Amino acid sequence: MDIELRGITKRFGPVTANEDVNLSIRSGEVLGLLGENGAGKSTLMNVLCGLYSPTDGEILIDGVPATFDGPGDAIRAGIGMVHQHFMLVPVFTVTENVVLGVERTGRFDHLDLATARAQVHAINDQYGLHVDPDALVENLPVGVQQRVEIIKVLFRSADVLILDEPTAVLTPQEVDDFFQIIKALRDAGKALVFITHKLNEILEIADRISVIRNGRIVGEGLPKDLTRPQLAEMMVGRPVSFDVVKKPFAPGGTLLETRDLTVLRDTDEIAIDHLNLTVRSGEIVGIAGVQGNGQSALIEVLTGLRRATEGQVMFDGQDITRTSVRERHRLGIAHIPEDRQTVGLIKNFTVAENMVLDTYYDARFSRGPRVDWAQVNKVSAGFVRDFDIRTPSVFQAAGHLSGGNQQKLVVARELSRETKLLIAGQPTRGLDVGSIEYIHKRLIAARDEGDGVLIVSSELDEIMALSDRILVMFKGRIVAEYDANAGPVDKSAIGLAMAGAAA
Amino acid sequence: FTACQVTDTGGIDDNSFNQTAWKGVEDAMADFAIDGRFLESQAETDYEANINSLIEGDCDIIITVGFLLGDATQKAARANPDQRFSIVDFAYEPAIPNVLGQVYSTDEAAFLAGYLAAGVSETKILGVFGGINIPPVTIFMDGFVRGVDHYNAQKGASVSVLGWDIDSREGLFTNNFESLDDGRAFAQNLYDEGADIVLPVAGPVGLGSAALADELGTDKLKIIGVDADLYFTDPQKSHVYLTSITKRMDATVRQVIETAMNDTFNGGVLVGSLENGGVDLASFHDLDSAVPQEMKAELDTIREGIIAGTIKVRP
Amino acid sequence: MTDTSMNDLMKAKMIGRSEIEDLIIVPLFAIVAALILGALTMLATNVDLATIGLSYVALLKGSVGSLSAISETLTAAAPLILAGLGLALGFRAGLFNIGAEGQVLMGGMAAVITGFTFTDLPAAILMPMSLLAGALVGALYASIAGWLRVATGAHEVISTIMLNLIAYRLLDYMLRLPFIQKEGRADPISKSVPDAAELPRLLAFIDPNLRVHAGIFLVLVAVAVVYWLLFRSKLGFEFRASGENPQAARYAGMRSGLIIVLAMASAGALAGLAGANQVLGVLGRATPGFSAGIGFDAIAVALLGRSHPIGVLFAGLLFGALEAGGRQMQVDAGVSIDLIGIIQALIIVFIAAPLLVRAVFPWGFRKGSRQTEGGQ
Amino acid sequence: MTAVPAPRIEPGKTRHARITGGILIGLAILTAVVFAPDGTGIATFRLSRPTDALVLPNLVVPAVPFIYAAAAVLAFLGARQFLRGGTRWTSLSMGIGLAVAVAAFLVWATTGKAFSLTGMLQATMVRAVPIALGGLAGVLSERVAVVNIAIEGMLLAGAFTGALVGSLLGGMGGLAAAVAIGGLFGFILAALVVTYRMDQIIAGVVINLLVLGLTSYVSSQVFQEYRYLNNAPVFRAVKVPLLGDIPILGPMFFQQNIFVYGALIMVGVATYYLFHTRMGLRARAVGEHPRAADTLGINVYRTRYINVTLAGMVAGFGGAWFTLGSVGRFDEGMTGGRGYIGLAAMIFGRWHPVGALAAALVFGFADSLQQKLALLQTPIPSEFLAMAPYVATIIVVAGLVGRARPPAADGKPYVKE
Ligand SMILES: Nc1ncnc2c1ncn2[C@@H]1O[C@H](COP(=O)(O)OP(=O)(O)OP(=O)(O)O)[C@@H](O)[C@H]1O
Ligand SMILES: Nc1ncnc2c1ncn2[C@@H]1O[C@H](COP(=O)(O)OP(=O)(O)OP(=O)(O)O)[C@@H](O)[C@H]1O
Ligand SMILES: [Mg+2]
Ligand SMILES: [Mg+2]
Repeated sequence: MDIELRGITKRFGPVTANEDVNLSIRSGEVLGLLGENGAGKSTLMNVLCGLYSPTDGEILIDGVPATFDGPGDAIRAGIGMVHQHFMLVPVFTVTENVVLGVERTGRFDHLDLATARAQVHAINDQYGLHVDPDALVENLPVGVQQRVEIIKVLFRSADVLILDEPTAVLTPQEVDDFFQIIKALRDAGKALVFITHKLNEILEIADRISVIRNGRIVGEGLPKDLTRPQLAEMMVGRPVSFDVVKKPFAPGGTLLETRDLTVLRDTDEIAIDHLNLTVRSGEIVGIAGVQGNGQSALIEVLTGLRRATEGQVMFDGQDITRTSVRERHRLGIAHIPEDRQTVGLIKNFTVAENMVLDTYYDARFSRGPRVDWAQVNKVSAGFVRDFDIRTPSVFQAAGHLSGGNQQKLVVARELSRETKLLIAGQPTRGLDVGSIEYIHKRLIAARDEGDGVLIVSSELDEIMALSDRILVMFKGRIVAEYDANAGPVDKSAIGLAMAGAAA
Repeated sequence: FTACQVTDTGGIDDNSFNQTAWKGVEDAMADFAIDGRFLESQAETDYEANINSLIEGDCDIIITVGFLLGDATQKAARANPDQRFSIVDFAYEPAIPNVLGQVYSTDEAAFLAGYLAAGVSETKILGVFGGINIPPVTIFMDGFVRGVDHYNAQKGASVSVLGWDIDSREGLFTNNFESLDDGRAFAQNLYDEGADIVLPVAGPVGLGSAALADELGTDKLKIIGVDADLYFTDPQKSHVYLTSITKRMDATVRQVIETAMNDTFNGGVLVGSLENGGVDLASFHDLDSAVPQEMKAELDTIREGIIAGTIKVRP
Repeated sequence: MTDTSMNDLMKAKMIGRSEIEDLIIVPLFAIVAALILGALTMLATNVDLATIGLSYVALLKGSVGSLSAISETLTAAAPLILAGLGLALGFRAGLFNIGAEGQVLMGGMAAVITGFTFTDLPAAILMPMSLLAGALVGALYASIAGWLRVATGAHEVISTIMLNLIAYRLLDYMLRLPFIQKEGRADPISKSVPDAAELPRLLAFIDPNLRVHAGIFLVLVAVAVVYWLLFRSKLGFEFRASGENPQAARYAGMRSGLIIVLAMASAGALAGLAGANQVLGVLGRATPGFSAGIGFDAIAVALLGRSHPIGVLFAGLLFGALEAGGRQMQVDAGVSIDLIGIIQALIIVFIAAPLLVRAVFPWGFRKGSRQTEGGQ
Repeated sequence: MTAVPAPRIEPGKTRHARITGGILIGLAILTAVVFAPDGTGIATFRLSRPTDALVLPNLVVPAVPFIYAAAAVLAFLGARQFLRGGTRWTSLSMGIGLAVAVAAFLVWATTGKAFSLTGMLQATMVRAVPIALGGLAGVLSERVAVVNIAIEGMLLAGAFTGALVGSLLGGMGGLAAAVAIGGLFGFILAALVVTYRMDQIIAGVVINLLVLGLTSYVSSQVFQEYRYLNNAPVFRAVKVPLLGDIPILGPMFFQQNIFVYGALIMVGVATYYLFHTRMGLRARAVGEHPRAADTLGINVYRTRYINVTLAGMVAGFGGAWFTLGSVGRFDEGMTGGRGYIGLAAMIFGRWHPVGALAAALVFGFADSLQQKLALLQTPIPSEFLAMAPYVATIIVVAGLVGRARPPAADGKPYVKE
């Protein structure tokens, strides 16, 4: 089955997510769709799978124009999508998730799960997926959940599979397995669309590549004709240097130290297991690891958002294991949270209010029980200017700023305090290249001024580019450590460690 | 001339208490060609406000209905000495010059009802429950229990009454004058414990008990009505009422309005009793055949005894 | 950037057309629509046009048409505003507290007990002390739900509903305790508070039937304090932050648990004051139904006032006026006061669903939502 | 890397079992100390009425031995929980323990007296009906993630319409109208929250206010004058042949009116619907992860409309119980907060129809128990007994008996695109 997108345009109010996109998808072929964050990849595919209706343009299936009035139509037409954020019901079993929407029933609308279970087994066998049809999805690791998503699509006998950033949540080893599955699907005659912004992956798996920028297709070609720098330039719109400029490494004394730190998740499982690490001032420590290995819990316990069950956290020679979030802020720990837009700021609050969200109590901004709003507004206006945040006024609701400016607001707030240690979770997730450069510059500046910096990121490239020291976390422990200043670090070794090979 | 009335929370259409009192105003409206108005109290907090809005509204007499309005009426009467008030079920001690209290020796009629019920009951167990534990309610229960005692003493029987302990003054109370559902549940409870005649002293709540009796059949459960003759005010369920203990608030209210109209109004107390017809036992209507002739004769004798003072309904 | 651009950044936003629509036109339309629908309801129940007219005239007359009408309006509004302020405070802090009714009951009981226990104290001490007792006990009762939420995650909607039901039973129980029950009565009713504990009636010198009492000063003070607390104080900033986005508040180092308990306690204190206001200013003692649904009506008042102290003030006055006017309506036109309940509910429907008002009265608004939303 | 010692962590489940154990032991002590009566009293429970087909002898319980035995059982259960911390049996032990404690309490209260146990259980079922139906309505709408505070209003609307239409067209007509009006308010709730995106709790509160206002208004404005409009026939109890003659259970389950049978059937049907049908699977998916359902071609809005309307119909049926199933006459605000208790029953019952029914029976039991105790004149104030189920609800919601998990998207509006 071949699909042709012609002149697709999609607007959300004033935002144009896709403009005049032409694309063809053919059976027995993997089409790689490359583009940076916010380029419009997901939107385009959501149009294709019927979730959005295009503002303009048409979709041809085997040369026949098709209109989708909802995802059901697209599914019936043989188009299935594995979404960037999984669309699985956690409390359902694999089989229930798979049949949802295309259930077979007996009398009185009775669900026939037995037949479905047999079909899941068959799909398992055909593509080597190994998924237990009766497992509850919430108990499955992400890698398996992804396979459930694929089974879902295959169960609907889709001929076209759209995979939106499927590798973002996988370890390098899981990626290899995953590519095997893709190849098996391709060889079975399916048409595949593989979305990513990772250059190596696309070069490895795609049969054909299209690059999308600002909602438009800006380049197409075959992998053998394209190089990494070329692709990067197409994607970003200008030559990209993959280098980072830092001052020579001159670490100071130990700033942060954990001793046998153990932390439980809300479910009583162990998230961090007797973990020991140190961060010195003037160094950037990067923590690599696949999501779900305790990185978020580590950040939470270091910033005081979660209690340690056992062990100690020392900061600047002081035991802060039981110290509150507020007190840690006062001691000089700054935190740029992973999920900045939802936990870093309050969308209905003004820019000024957000600017003092964790400093309003400080003598600069308050008089006794009262907040000195005049002072807050004045200082905020200064920060807005210094950090180049684009807003008409400090009274603008933060939610009305663009995504990038919201991020800058959080960074401005955290960096404008007196800090000794900067903890940043996924510091560049969801950012465009300009903002990424900006944030990287700021992080390095902090290190060069003598602050300790702890970065947790699932982007291995980012960790490798910034860190002085790289720690790999697996199942709540540090399983490997690399000194980046001692010479080049072997990326595949890190990958293996992330998958637990060193443990 | 305008007569105004403030009801208690049961509502003007309760088929018993408030409705009987309002009937007095309606009768006066018909007989003397006057205006009548009423204001329903939704909650106890409305009493004072309601009385005040009637004071605003040029009423020649304001009749408040119910013991619970006693304090609010007193307050209003003190503040407005020129306004005439009358209150049902409350007597002030000492009397207030511009308030005429209407009280009833309900226990006299309830005594008869107790004697009757004790004689008619087959299970020899009777049930009674009240709305709120206040004198105008418990006076029914007192009279009823003493009537049963009288029967037991006379006949050497041992009929028992569930739901009211005359000495500890504790018993079954719904704590409201509104919930019909409570009326059904309380009657069911008493029926489960063997009672075959139930006396609900809670205004409209009793209609719920009547619904149960209707469903079970009068051979299993009979109801004794209060305030009005429920045979007439609750015509759909009329057959379940063995009798009613009537409290002729309609008559006293009409009478009070009349005194106010011809300027013979005086503060004080107006007492309704068996003697003056202010309270009485209604006829047996449909259940007449359930009451032996002998019992009817005995009731007549007791009635005369009470009026003559030879039978004491109060110790 | 220059200094002038700094000043631009700090220039407060002008009130735009869309704010005016939200703050004035929507509520106005809501009231008009509710009155029209109320009239239709009357028509549907066989009330003739003349009586409908008469009843709306009576509504106006009974709410603002005379000194005594205004007095009644203020008397009815005071507890609604007090409890409404408490609820608004809770809503701002992200707590949907249905428990004002129970807090009113507990606060009122505390005020009564304090009042009749310390009869020897002079008014200058006894009255504030009784009010304080009401506020304190209301706060304590409310903080149970707050604490449960913090310690166990129990949702406050359910726990406050349960606490209301518990409060009713507790009240019935307490009113029969020999030490509380009025002498010589067997029904649940408390002793009366002495004059020294009562909130004095303000206009009794003109006419003893004018019930408006010193509680309205309490209301004004409460409005000002809540305004200051919410929008000027550090604590209020924390309330609002954790109400808007509890996660972000926690990340910013605010102690969410403490904030929830404090917010619940403040809400309970205000509801407790509403109870104290009733027993000390209006009733003089406690009876089983003395709360008369204030706690539930106050939910509506807080929603109508959009959880803003000034909004709550006006919403409470509106509800008070409707209540006072409704009584007049029943006296003059014979239309049941229950109509007021319908009108109140309809007003809130229209206010809480602006999309609906726009659908019903499209001509009241600028065309197209794009302009209003993408304005700045 | 050096070997690390196994973590000394007390997992939540053990902690939970300890707490349960502690409570049980506390109950044991309470039972032994407070309830153990001083004499050699006998508690008599009447099991059947003289009119029953199968007349059972009275259940006569010697109080002192029984209460000490109960205390012993409680102590055993508690000690076992405390020491073993058996995770699987924690809830069961708690349930058995509470039942034993209640039995001991009953024996204590009845010592030297007698009451009809069968009557109490029959009343339990009757009192549970509106709560169970309210809870079921809650389950149906919260399973599609619409919080339904409006159950109270729907019950009231059902009660009112049942009385009005029942008076004109007879019981069946009234019942049908009550179901329809409940469905209408369900539909209105769905429209307000789904289409007009009103806050779900506000929408519920508003519907409650509106229904209260409308029904009170009409009843005082119209019913007062036209009495015949508020005088509906009551559905009588129908005894199921044979089953109705089973001692104790017969009167409880098989000598009841159509509302009891209806509630039992609806709970069964709803369980089948939610967990064994295609529609139910889709409904639950919409409640857990609406976006996922949407991407699979399930119409989230329509599913919500349908289920919330169904919930309204169930509540409307439950509302008719107040008039057509009980007293035949509507009375202002006669549902008296039973809708809110239904909501609690839903949570108590963990968003499961059978759970909601079980929880409703607990509330119904407490209700009928309280009435019996008022007759028995126990030293414990009846108000405290009346409070007991509410306190129990708080304890349950607070997670002592294990944290219930609502549908993941509960209360959240779903915005397409
Ligand atoms: N529902 C929406 N409403 C408004 N704007 C939207 C919506 N969805 C996407 N956009 C905007 O459309 C643009 C393209 O978004 P899209 O999600 O397609 O990007 P993407 O290429 O998939 O990025 P990523 O790599 O981060 O997933 C972005 O600017 C985004 O902000
Ligand atoms: N809901 C909204 N209401 C009003 N204005 C908005 C709203 N959302 C976005 N805007 C405005 O629209 C403009 C475009 O937003 P958009 O998110 O597309 O920015 P952007 O170009 O992607 O910026 P960045 O690179 O910083 O992310 C911004 O100036 C923002 O202020
Ligand atoms: Mg995307
Ligand atoms: Mg009424």
